[in-house]
Amino acid sequence: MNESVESPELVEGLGTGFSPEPKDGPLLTVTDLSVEYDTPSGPVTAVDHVDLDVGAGEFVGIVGESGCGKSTLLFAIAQLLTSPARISSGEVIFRGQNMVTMNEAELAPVRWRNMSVVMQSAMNALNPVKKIEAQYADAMKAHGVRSRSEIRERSQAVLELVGIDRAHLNSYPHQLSGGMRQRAMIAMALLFTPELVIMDEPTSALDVVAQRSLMLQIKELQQQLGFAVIFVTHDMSLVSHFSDRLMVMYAGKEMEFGPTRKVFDNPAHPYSQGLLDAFPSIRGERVPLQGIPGSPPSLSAMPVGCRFEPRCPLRFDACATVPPELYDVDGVQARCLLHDPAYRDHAPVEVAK
Amino acid sequence: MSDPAPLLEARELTRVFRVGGLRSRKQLHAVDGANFVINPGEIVALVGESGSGKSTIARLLAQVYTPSSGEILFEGTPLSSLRSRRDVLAYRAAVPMVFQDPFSSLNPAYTVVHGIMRGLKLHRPDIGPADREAEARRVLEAVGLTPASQVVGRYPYELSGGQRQRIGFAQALAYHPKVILADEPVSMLDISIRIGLLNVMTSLRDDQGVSLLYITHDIASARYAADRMMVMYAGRIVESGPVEEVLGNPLHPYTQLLVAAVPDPRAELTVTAEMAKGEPPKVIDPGPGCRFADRCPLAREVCRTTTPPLLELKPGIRAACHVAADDLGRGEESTGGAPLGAKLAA
Amino acid sequence: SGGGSGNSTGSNGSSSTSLTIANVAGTTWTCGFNPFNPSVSGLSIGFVYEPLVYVNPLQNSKETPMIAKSSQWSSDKKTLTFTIRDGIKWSDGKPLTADDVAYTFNLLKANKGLDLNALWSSGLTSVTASGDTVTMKFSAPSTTYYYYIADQTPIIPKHIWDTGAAAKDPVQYTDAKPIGSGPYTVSDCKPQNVRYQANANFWQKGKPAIKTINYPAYTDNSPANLDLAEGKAQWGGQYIPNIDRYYVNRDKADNHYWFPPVANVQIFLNLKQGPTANLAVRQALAYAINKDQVSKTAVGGQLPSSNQAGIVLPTFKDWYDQAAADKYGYKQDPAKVKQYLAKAGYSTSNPLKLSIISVSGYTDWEAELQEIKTELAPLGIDLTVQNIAGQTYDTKLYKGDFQLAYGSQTGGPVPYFELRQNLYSGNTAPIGQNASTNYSRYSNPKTDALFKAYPAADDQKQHDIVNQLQQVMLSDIPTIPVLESVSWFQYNTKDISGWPTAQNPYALPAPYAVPDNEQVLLQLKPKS
Amino acid sequence: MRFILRRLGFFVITLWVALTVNFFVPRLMPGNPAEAMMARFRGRINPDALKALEVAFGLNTQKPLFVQYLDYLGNTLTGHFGISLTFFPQPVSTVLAQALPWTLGLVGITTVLAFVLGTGIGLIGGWRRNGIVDSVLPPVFVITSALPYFWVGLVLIMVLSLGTNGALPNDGGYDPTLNPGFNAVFIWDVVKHAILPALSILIISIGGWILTMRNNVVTTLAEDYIRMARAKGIPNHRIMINYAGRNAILPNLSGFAMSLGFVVSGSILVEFTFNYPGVGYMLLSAVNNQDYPLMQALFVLITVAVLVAVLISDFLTAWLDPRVRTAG
Amino acid sequence: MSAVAATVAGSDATTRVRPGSGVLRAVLGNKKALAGAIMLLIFLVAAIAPGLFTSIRHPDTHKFAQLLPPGSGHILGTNAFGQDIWAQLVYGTRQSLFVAVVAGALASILSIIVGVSAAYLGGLGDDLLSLLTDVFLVIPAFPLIIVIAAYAGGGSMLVVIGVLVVTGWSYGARQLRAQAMSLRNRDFLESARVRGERRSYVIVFEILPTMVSLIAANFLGAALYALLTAAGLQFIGLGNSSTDSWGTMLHWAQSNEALQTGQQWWVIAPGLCIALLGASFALLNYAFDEISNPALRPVRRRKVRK
Ligand SMILES: Nc1ncnc2c1ncn2[C@@H]1O[C@H](COP(=O)(O)OP(=O)(O)OP(=O)(O)O)[C@@H](O)[C@H]1O
Ligand SMILES: Nc1ncnc2c1ncn2[C@@H]1O[C@H](COP(=O)(O)OP(=O)(O)OP(=O)(O)O)[C@@H](O)[C@H]1O
Ligand SMILES: [Mg+2]
Ligand SMILES: [Mg+2]
Repeated sequence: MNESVESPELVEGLGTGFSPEPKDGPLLTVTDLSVEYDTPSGPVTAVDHVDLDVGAGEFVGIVGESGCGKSTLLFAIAQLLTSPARISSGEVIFRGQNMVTMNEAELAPVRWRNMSVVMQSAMNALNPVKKIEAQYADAMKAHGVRSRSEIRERSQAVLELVGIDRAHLNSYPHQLSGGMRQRAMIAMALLFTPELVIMDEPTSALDVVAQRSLMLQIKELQQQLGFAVIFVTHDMSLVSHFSDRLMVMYAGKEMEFGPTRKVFDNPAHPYSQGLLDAFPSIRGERVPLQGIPGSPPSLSAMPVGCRFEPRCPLRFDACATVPPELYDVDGVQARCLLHDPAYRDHAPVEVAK
Repeated sequence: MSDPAPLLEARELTRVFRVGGLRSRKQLHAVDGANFVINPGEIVALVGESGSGKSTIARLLAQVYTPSSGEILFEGTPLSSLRSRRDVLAYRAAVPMVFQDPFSSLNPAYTVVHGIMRGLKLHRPDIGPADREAEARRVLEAVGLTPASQVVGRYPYELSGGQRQRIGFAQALAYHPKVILADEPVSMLDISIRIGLLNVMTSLRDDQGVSLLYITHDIASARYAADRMMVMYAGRIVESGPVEEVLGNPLHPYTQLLVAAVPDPRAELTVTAEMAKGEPPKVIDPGPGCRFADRCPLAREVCRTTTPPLLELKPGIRAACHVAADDLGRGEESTGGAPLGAKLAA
Repeated sequence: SGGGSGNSTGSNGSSSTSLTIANVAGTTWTCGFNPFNPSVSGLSIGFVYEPLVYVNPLQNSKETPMIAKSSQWSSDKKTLTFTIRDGIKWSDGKPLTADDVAYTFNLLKANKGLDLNALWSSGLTSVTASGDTVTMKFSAPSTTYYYYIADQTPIIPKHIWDTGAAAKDPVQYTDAKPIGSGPYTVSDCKPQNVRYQANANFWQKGKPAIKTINYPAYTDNSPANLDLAEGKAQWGGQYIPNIDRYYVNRDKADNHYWFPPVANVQIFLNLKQGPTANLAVRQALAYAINKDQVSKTAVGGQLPSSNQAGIVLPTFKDWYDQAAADKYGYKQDPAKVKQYLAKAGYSTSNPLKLSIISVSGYTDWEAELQEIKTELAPLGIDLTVQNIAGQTYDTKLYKGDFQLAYGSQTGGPVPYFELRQNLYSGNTAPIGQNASTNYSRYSNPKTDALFKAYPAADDQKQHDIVNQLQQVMLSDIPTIPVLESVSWFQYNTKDISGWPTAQNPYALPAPYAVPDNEQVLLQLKPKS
Repeated sequence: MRFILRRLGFFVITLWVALTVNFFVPRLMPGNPAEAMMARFRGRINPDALKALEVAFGLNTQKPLFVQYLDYLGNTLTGHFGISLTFFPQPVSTVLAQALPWTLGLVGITTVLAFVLGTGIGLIGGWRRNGIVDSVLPPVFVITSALPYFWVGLVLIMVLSLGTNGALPNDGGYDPTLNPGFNAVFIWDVVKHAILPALSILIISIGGWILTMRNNVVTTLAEDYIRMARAKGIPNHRIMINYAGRNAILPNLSGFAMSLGFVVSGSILVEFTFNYPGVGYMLLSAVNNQDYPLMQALFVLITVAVLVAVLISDFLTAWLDPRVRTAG
Repeated sequence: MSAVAATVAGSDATTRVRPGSGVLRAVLGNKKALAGAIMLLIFLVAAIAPGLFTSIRHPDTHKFAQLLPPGSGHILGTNAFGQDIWAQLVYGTRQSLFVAVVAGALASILSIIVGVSAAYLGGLGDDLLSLLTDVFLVIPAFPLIIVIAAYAGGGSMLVVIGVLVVTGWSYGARQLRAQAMSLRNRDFLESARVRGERRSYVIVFEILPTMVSLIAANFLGAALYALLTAAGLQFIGLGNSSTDSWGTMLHWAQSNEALQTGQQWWVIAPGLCIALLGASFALLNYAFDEISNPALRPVRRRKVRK
């Protein structure tokens, strides 16, 4: 509450003012978070007991196939779920407060000032009938910034930060190109230099070149301003170079979570391995690749054991019945029975390493 | 070209759209003077940024659009001379198209096999009505929709984007085609199943000699599946040649940019400079000159005044770039794009 | 609801000197009072303008001298002389003279658009004033025109009408501030209401007793009905469905009605073409309709049934030839219908199919025709009712483009007028051309001769002629009178007395009956 | 600018079509204006007098149809609709001027009221989806908006006028014995007379607004920018009005003009039921009196009124929705 | 024109339910629609077999004592003409329903023809047809109908249906065009053409089936419009007053001061029937709205953890 009266950081200070102080514990801790959707045929669990932590200034990537619950997880963290979705268990501790139990009034000051969101499609996330500036102003006014000149200055500063001419403050969203809209969204997320920016596939609507350039820009801003990022995508290669840690989701569950390089170099879960194998490269030798046969299970008919079991090349009997837990494998968390000491002997050599 | 009779050939293929209001004279040059061939049994990848005209080329070949000028020849016959319904149907059977957007390319009012069954009825008179369903199952399984019996009776909204996309592909397979025009056939597929469909494409080529025009954003998958590659920028083909050559040694600055932008988890991040800012290309009433000139770090005066022709700069490799043409002279030394890439990175 | 303030002080009877008239006009007022404009003449004649002589159709044309204190026909019935009353003043104080009277008639001559009764085209040749007399000359015996001249022509002041806008175009003259000799002047006019004030200069001393009149513009029956029922308006002139339940029962002591019949609502039968050209068909029809039943179900008995002779009863009972009517004995008779239909070649296998036109929006007519249709059906006559727009209806009626047509005539102070409208060949025209009133297109030289003889005939002779005309109606059936149209009249006796009644039928009682309304207005008195 | 020209062009074309229809309908039907005149005075006027009248009022012209058409267009555009037969010899334009204020007052205010109220209720209903407002109102208003206008009027008369012994008047625009003017008595009388007709229009037309607004809001709420607004920490009530309401109202705004045609239709019946001295009522009395000049002029007037409303709401939409401006 | 297009926002959402059984299931699964369907069914039965509801065969001509109160052997009493009000009501169903359905169907067909061909033709043809549609949409229909009916002499049902169709098609055409336009950009039509289908096949078998729910919604809307407008016309006396229909009953009731003379049922009953039939159309329409715009479907309520 008292945050709302504190005056926002000066624009000039954007680059330097913030230094990620590792307070007591990480910036964000998600424990045991589950989200259910009420459907006509009963509730389905889209996010199933997920644990996640993000340190200050950290870049965490979340990858997974379409429909595995990435967006749902993000919205659950930011308390933006709407009916028919609801959080059925778990907590989200952000800056020491459990967001799940906070009401709208308590959430309001935290939102945007401390935690902002960039959505998948900027076309839909920007209000089509308001000028960019008005949309920025809305956010600032909601947090007590009243002065017109300050609003204007700040808007211009963030817009220029992402490399868009300040003249575009007066544009409507439809007058901007896709890339510009996406940048304008990112700029809006930086209005208060929050500690955490949540990004839901912010680049997937762009083509490769624009995607690359935007990724670089995000990374640059993050390093410059020091905010933490949760970055969701279904394109593993996109985050490969940018994220510090990577979480792989499958069918509502986290399958693997660990430092990005480790996951790439040494995937601990057969699903991560499969994903990596499915990426052709533009360099090196052309080798025939094999995808993962089959398709993800439907939310309403989840396998009882490991959710990846029906498609897993390394499955064994117990996989169908025993739900695996998260096992620590060399600093990486992996949800695979192969890493359970009880089933270690089933492990083929290549995977166990 | 070595082959005397290419399967499909485009000559100065151009398509402009009138945009704006009723009396507007603005013209959008979606495809401008494209020349290319597709030979039997090869996969040609067509890459380029969004809006560069890739789909328009496919649609021109599929006769969804009529060319504004230029000509398309099928096995040496101009398409404009196809008159009778029989000839037209024969062409339709030989050159099916897979549409880009699987959400809109299946009729929501029918089960997903509707298109396949209609296609069989129109193009495969050899298959009687009784056997059509069996044939439909066969092609569905061929694209990895197993078991087909689970898919046959479903409506499009009951399937995921990836499944629908494969239905579209199965439809094309059903006709015994000679060339499949595949417009981003894997864009909606999840990474884990994408490669499977690419493998279907390559085996079609290898086992049945079917050619493909493979349109994609995904350069890596183009390299994985295709034999040759064409790069488009703002309605023009700016580079074409064997896939490995084009990717390993891009001649056109845009191709270089494209290649550099492709993320690769297995490789180190090489290019860190801020790339390719600036405006999207002008395709509405473009003037003369290279359309990439505004974004090109190497642009010269000539680039802004003269449209570079698509020249064969190396054997089998053509590029439309004044700078590259100058660098290579008219000689055939393969100095490659290294100096260009270095300049770009700076 | 919007009503008058007639008895706002009703409890304290002595001061209730205002009257509210409820008479649906269908439109709001235009605040024009030109007495020669048929749309608005009802607002000025009788109130502001007066006739020479009042002729009462309900009392055998009994005359009440008004502006003229007497009148005289020459023996050849070609010259008519009026003696104008002395001491009449226009409401602006100027005296009314014989000159004004002559001016009025000569104005009609100069402006055909004003001569609504076609006086100048039917034999009037000159009108001159000298002293206090006005002399009118006709080319032929013209006693039948007396009604139109004496009763139906309002007298206007020369000094107003021969100057200004009136002189320029009397047809389109609005006459917003009418100056007349009648008992009232217009004190205030709004589209929603006309207010009249007693004329201080009126020639009958002490009259009128009612000093203020409100005449609201009712555009629809229902509000007018309601105001009448609630006593907000005291003088009504319209059809109130279920009048006993709706009107009388609300105030049994003071709400009354009386509907003296004036003319016939009849079925015109096309004599020139179609099945009705055949007399047997017409006879079958005449025996097929149960007129009493029509009266009862369609209009709750408020309109009495007619007789085939066409004599409106009891109004003209002196003229009715009971013996002749009995001889024919027209009343519903299925056996006779069958017989005449057979004679005309119709049977159950070849039923008679007829269609009748009527005006859409005339709900009483619609209801009557529904009943007639219902009655004819079991008798093997299939009647199709076509309710069509008035304009189309008229075109068809005038041009003879119908099989049957439901309609009415205007009538007059004696049966002669309606019979002439129906039967005189001068009033008809060949099919395809406009007939003025004889829509059935009856034409018979013998009948025509009767009409020609009538004006010059004496009283006895005139009765003779009307008897013979009744014979024509009975035997040739050119039209079938179904119901008698009446002068609609509802009145409230709570605060006002002096209303005309069946016992004292001193004038047609409807507020829209001009100039009869003047007679009523002069008789009304506040109850004290 | 282009947008404005486009809309104006549409306005002109529609008006022209309406005028043309209006011109040809009577001419395709049997009879002619002179006969209409005759019909008006049937039985009260002799044929010679009639001929004279026809001449006096120029009803007997024998000009070629096309010339008549041009004359007609010219006259209409200059407001010369001829002479009313009902209110003979007043010009139609005078008659119209009398009726117009009543309709503008009654229908205008009621329609705006219905729009504002309905949109407000719809906004709340859609916002609190499945709340009390939302679960009760839609089904109720689905039914009320299918009711016949005149019948609602009749029932209201029965319950609120006859049932209360005339506490609320059920006919006319004001008590004719009052003197019109800007005084409290008269104005109160006018308001009293307007309550029941206004209520009828309100009851029927509000449902449409509630339902469409609610549906628009529900659709809008699914948009990402609403979620975004919440993420920005904008207070709920501001999101409801500034985001959900404002965006959802856009389709309704143009619907507003569209629906005017329907409301006008309904108001004709309401005016008829309540004998309200407005344009619609006048139209019906013109029909009953076969006053064709008046009838046609009224039709033109109503068309123009609706068109102007459409135009206004178009511009309003364009003003509020930048996408419309550029899409043209 | 774009402003107009905005009114049908949401209609371009993909038709998610397939024709035939899908529509039926959707109707059955929606309480409001089900209620509407049941009401409609009852009216249909009354229209087809009025004899099931009353023993009186010719309610117009079969006369009883006048002004009988309800009960007394007459469910709703008799009117001023001595007709049994209930019997008239039952027999009136047929014509009211007939006019609504026929005019609604014809108007829908016209909408489909104009709307779909405008979308399919594109270019100048589209511009002209759209303009025509907009013009008809904006011209106030009811006054026009009154003018036409007055000139045409009212009466004939043919004229009434004619004007209802002429004035009632435009709204639907606009919606169908918008829907067809959104289909035009959908690849399945091009897919069909690339497959080698003929134009006629594409229109009839590819476009129309996808618009079933919108067409149905349109039909219901047009039928509702026809029902109310026809009743209005009859009420003011511009219909054929000698036929049995609810509007005509109201006309007679009104011209006989039914409300003031103790014959309330003469007014209430036919009005209520019009309202109920109208409501049944509107309720059914509700279901179709929800089908074509999935966002509107009701969601189950559940306690949300706070
Ligand atoms: N309103 C809803 N009702 C029922 N299920 C829903 C609803 N919204 C989403 N889901 C389901 O929840 C699961 C997770 O959805 P979510 O949008 O989080 O996936 P995602 O990983 O973000 O996918 P994408 O990569 O396509 O954005 C999906 O299987 C989806 O079908
Ligand atoms: N029917 C059309 N009318 C007008 N413009 C069109 C039409 N079809 C395509 N265009 C325009 O032509 C250009 C090329 O479009 P095209 O669809 O061929 O691009 P693309 O390379 O396939 O892009 P993407 O990768 O996004 O699919 C674009 O600017 C597009 O807006
Ligand atoms: Mg998502
Ligand atoms: Mg494309």
